[in-house]
Amino acid sequence: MTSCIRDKNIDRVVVAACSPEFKEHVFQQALENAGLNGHLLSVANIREQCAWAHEGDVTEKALELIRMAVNRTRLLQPVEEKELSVNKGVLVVGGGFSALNSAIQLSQLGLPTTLLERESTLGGRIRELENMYGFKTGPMIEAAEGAKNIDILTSAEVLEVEGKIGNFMVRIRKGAEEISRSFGAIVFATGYETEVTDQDFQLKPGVNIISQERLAQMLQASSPKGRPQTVGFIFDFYDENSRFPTLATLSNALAIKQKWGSEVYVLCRDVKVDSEGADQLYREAREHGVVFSKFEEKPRISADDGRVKVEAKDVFLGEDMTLICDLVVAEERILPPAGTKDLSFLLSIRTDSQGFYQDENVHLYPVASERKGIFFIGGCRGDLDFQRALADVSSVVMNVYGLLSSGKVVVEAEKVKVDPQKCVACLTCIRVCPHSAIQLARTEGEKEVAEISDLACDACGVCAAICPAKAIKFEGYSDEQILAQIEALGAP
Amino acid sequence: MIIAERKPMEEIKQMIAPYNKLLLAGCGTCVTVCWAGGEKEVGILASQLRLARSAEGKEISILEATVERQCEKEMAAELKDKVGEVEAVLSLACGAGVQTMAELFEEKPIFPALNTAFIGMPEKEGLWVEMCGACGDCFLDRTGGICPMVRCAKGLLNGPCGGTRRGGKCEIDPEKDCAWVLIYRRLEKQGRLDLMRKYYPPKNFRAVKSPGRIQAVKA
Amino acid sequence: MDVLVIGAGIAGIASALGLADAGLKVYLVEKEAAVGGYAASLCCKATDVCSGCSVCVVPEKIKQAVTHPQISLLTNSTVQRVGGEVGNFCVEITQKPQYIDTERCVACGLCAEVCPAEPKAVYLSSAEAIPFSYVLDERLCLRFKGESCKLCGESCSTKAIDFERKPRGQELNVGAIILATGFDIFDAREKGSLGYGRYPNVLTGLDLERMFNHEGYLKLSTNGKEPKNIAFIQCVGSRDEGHGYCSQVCCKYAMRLAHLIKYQSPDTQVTIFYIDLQTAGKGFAQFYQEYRESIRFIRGVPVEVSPASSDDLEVRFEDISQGRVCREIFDLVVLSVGISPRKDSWDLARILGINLADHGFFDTKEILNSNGTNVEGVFLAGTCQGPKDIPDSIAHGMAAASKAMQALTVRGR
Amino acid sequence: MRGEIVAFCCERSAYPAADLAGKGKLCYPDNLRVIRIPCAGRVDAIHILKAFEKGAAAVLVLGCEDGACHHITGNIRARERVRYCDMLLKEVGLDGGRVGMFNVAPNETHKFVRIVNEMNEKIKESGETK
Repeated sequence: MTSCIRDKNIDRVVVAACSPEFKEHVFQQALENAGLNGHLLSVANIREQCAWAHEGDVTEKALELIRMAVNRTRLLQPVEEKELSVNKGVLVVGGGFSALNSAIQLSQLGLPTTLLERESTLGGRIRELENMYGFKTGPMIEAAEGAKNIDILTSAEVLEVEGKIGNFMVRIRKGAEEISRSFGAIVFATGYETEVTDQDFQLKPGVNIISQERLAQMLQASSPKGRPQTVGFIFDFYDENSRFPTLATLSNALAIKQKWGSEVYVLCRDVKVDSEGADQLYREAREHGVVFSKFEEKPRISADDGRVKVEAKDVFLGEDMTLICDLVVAEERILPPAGTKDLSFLLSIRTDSQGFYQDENVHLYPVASERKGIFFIGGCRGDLDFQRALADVSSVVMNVYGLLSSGKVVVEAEKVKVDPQKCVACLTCIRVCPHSAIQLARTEGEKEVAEISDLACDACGVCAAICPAKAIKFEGYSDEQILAQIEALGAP
Repeated sequence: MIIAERKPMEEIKQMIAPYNKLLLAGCGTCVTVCWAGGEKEVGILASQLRLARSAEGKEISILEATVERQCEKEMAAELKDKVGEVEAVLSLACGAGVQTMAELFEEKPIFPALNTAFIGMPEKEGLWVEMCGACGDCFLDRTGGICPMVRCAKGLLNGPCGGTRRGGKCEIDPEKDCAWVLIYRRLEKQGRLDLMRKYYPPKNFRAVKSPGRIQAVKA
Repeated sequence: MDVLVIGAGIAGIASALGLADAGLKVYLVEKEAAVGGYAASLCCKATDVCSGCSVCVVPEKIKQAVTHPQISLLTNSTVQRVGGEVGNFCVEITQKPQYIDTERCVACGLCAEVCPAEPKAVYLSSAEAIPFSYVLDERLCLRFKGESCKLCGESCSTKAIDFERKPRGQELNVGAIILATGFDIFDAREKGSLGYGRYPNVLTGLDLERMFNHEGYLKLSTNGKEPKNIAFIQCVGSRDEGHGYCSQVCCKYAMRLAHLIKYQSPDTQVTIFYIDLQTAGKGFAQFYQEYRESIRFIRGVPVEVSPASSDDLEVRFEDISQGRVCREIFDLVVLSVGISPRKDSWDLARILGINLADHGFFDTKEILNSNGTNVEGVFLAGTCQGPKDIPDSIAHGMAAASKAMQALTVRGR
Repeated sequence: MRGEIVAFCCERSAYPAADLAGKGKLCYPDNLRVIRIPCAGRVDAIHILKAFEKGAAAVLVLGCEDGACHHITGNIRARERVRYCDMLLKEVGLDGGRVGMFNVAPNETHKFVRIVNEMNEKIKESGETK
C-alpha cells in the first residue's frame, strides 16, 4: 500500500475493509510511511457493519458505504502533529497523608513538586490514622521536608487557576502575600472533613458522646483516668455508605478491648467490610468479645444520669434492647473539605452527588477530572479506605509522570480550530466545553475570538455542533465531511 | 444585545408560500449570539423549508448567506447579487436588519423570519433574559443597577406590589425573582437603602420620541 | 528499561498502559488466546442511566493496549522461568503453538465451513475476543488425531494456518515484573447444598452477566421463559470458613443486576439474601435508595436450595429479622459468587520466589504498599493481590506501574 | 423515499457495539447506514435534517449511557438536540418519532440490534421502506 501511494502519487486513501476500530492506525502508519499525512484516510467498514451484519446480498450497501467514505475523504485535510513543551513542575494541594505521599513519590521520579497546605503545619489528619495502622506521622513529614525538589508552602491557598495542562498559572495566597507560579499539573489531595453533630437525634458530642478523633487521642494517652466500663459505637446513623468510619470503629473497638478491657458494643445497620483486611478485623473484634448489634431503625439516644442510654431494636433478637454506656463513640460523617464548592466552581470541575470532587463518571476513575492535568486523590474525591487512598496516590504519580516526564507533549495541532473571521465571541463554546479547553484569546490589536487549546482539547466536537456562527471546524468530523457522507446516501 | 427568536413555522410558511426561489439571509451579530439568526440557524431553517416543500410535493430553491450585520447598509449590500437571483428574501435578522434590507432592495419582498424580543443578556448558554426596555430615560442609578421597568412583571417604579412570594419570587411567575427584592438586596449591600424611601413620579415615556433618532454631536 | 506484565486482564492492561504512556516498552503476557480477562465478559448494567459498574471502560482500555506502539502483546503465553534481579530480570516465556496466525486471520470463516470434524476444530472463541481470530483446537482436529486432513489450511485465503507450528520459547530481559494474574471465580459447586451444577435454574452471577451479554435478556434454560421470581444469594464463597474476606464486588453487582432485571421487567420479583450490604463507595449512594425501593432485601444467607417442582426451586433460609426458618419458592436462584485466589498462583509464586498470603492471594510486603512483594522489582496489580472491582483494579494496576517506574528510576540513578 | 436509517454512532460506545453485532453475526436490517462520530454531542440539527432531505426514513443518534459519557455531558446535549430536531421535523409535517437518541454501551450489542429493529418496524408501518 505504501509503495502504491508513493508510486502513483496518491493524495487520499479509502480503505474498504474491516472496522477501523483496531486497524485504522495500521493504515494510517502506511500512509505516513509513504509520506502522506495519516489523516487523509477513511475506512469503509464493509466487514463488521455490512458483510457480517446482514443476510443475503449486501454488495449494494457495501458500494454505498464506500461512496460515503470517498465523499468524506475528498474533503479531508492533513492534521499535523506538533510537539509542545510542558512545565514539569507539579502542584500538590493539601498536606495530609495522600498529599505527602504523592509529593514524595513525584519527587523521587524527578518531578519538582510544590506542596501547598492551608494550615500552618503539615500532617492533616494523619495522626488519627496512626492508631489504626501503626505508622508514624513524623518521618513522613520529614521525608517531604528533606526531599530536595519539594517546595513546601504552608498557610497558603489557591486563589485562581488559569491556563491548561502543561502550563497552569496558579495564583496563590501565602500569608499576606500573593504569588503566581506555573505548573504542569495540579493534584488536589485536600482530604475530607468529619462531622458528628446530629441535633435531631441528640447525638451531639459532649462529655459522654465523643468523636472517633477524640477517642483516638484518649487511646494514645498512656493511662486514661477512669476507664469507661461500657463503650458503645454507633454507625450507619447518618448515611449507609461509610467505609472509612467502619474501619475506624472496628479497629478502635478492638483497641479498647485490648487496652481498657471495657465492654464494647457496636451498633450498626451493615458492617462495611469491603476493604482489605476488614472482614478479618471484624472477626477479630468478635473473637475479642466486642458485641455487634444490627438495627434497621435508627437507635434513640438519651442522657441517663450522667451516662448515655441507647435504645435500639436488634434485628437478631427481634426485640428492643437498652444499653447504658459510659461512653458513646459517634460515627463521623465524612464530608468534602470546606471550600470544595468554591474551588470546583473556580476550576469548572463538577462534583459528585455527595459534594466530593470528581463527577460520578466511570471514565474519570480513579483520579482524573474532566480537565486534563487536574487530578483528585484520596479523601477529597470520596470516602476511601486506606488501601484505596494509597492506590490513588501511586496512580496519580503514574498519570502525572506519563504526562510531564519528557517535558513535552505531542498533540494533533489544530484538529479542532476556530475560524477567527467567523467567530463572534459569543462565548457559547467556552460555556459548553466539557474540558474547559476553550478561552477567549486576548491578542492585542485584534478582535477577541475563542481559542481552543490543543493540549486541553479532547476532541469531542460539542463546540463544533453548538457554534451558532459555524466558526469551529473539527477536522475529520467537520460539518462538510459529515454532510458529504449523507450526500452519498442512495446516490448510485 | 438584541435578543430574537424564530417565528412559528406556520407563519413563515405562509409568508413564503407564493415563492419558489428564496434567499435566507442571516445576520452575524446579535442574533447569531442568541442562536436565532446566524449561519447555523440559516442552514437549519433552509433545510426545514426544503423538507416542508418536498412533503407537499413542491419545488423550492434556497440560497443561504450570512453577513456580519444586516443593519449596516454597506454590509447588507454584499447580498446584492444573491438577492438579484431570488424572488424573495427571508431575513433572519432583528427588525432593524430586516428594514435595512428592505430599504436596500426595495424591489424585492423582504420577510422577517424572527420576532425581535428584547435587549438582554445570557444567563447561561441558551437562555437569555430581558434587561433593558430601551425607554430612553435610564434610572438605573437609583435602583442598584436593576431595571424594574422590565424585570418587574408589573413594571413598578416605586417598590414591590405586595404580592411577592416566599424566597423573593414574583407573584406572577414563581420562576422569576421579584425585581424589587433584588433591588433591595443590592442597595442594602451598597449601604444606599435610603433610596428605597424616595418617591419617584411616574416615568416620562416620551423621552424617546418615535421615531427615535440620535445624532452624535461629534460626527 | 522494559517491563513485563503478566496477565492481560483489566489490571494488567492498566499497568501496561501506564508504563507505555510514560515511554517504557512493555511486554504484556496473557495465558489465554484473548485479552481482557473476566472484566471483558461482564455486561453493562445501565438502565436509563449508568449505574457505575465500569464495564464499558474495559473494551476501551483493551483497544488502547492492543494498538499501543509501546506494548507487545503475547497471547497464549506463559512464564516458565525467571532469573536475575530488579533492573535485570531474565524471563523465559513459552507461547503455545499458534496454528492460526492472528495477524493473518481475517475471520472469514471459510476454515470452519470446510472443517469435517464434529464439533468443528476451528472456531471463534467469542465475538468479543481480541485479537479477533479463529483458533484451531488440537484436541478436536483430525490432523492431530493422525489423519491427513488439511482442508482448513487449503481453504484459507490468507495462508494463516500452519499445522507445523511448534511451541515458541523466548527470553525477555526486563527491569521489573508486574503480576496481574487476576482471580478464579469461586466454584459454586463446592457449596453443594445450594444446588449449583445440579439444578439448571441455579446460576451464578457471572452466568447471569454472560446471559445478558449474549442474549440481551434473561431466560430460564428449562422452559425458555423469563424468570418472574428471582433470588440472589450473597456471600457464596466469601466471608466463610475458607474465605475470610469480603469479595467486594458481589453486593454491588447483585444490586445492579437486580435493578436491571426490575427495569427490564418491572413485574419480576427480586429478593436479595445478605449478611451485610456493602453499599459504600463513590457513586453508589445515589442508587442505593432507589434499589431499596425496588428490591426486597432479606437479612440471612440461605442454607439450602432444593427443587420444588419441575421448574421451581425452594429456598430454605433463616430470616433473621423474624427469627425463624422460612421456605420460599423461586424460579431462578442466582448465587453471588465471590473472588477466589487463582489455583495456579502457587506455580507463579514458586517461579518468582514470592510469598502467598493466608487466603492464597499473593502476599504484599507491608501495609503501606499493597503493590510490593518480598522480591524487589516484582509488583502486584489487581485481584491477584485481593478482591477488587473494576475501578479499584485499574487504580491498583496504575499504582503497580507507578511502583515499578519508581523502582527503575531509583536504580537508574 | 428509499428508507435508510442513518445512525450517528459514538466511536466509543455505539460504534464498537455495531461492530460487535457484526462479529457475533446478529443480523439487523441492511438499510442501516452508520456514520462514525467522536461523541454523540458532535451531532448537530443540520446533520439530522440533511439526512431526511437526502431521503433517509429515520435517524438514530447513539451515544454512551447517561452518566458514562467521556465528555461528561456530550450525550445529554445530544438528547436535547434530538428532541429539538423532532420538533423541527414536526413543524414541517414529518411525523414525530423518526429521530431518536438512545444510549448503548460498547458491549450492548443486543440493545443496538433491538433499537435498529424497532426503528425499522416503525418506518415500515408508516410505509416508508423500500
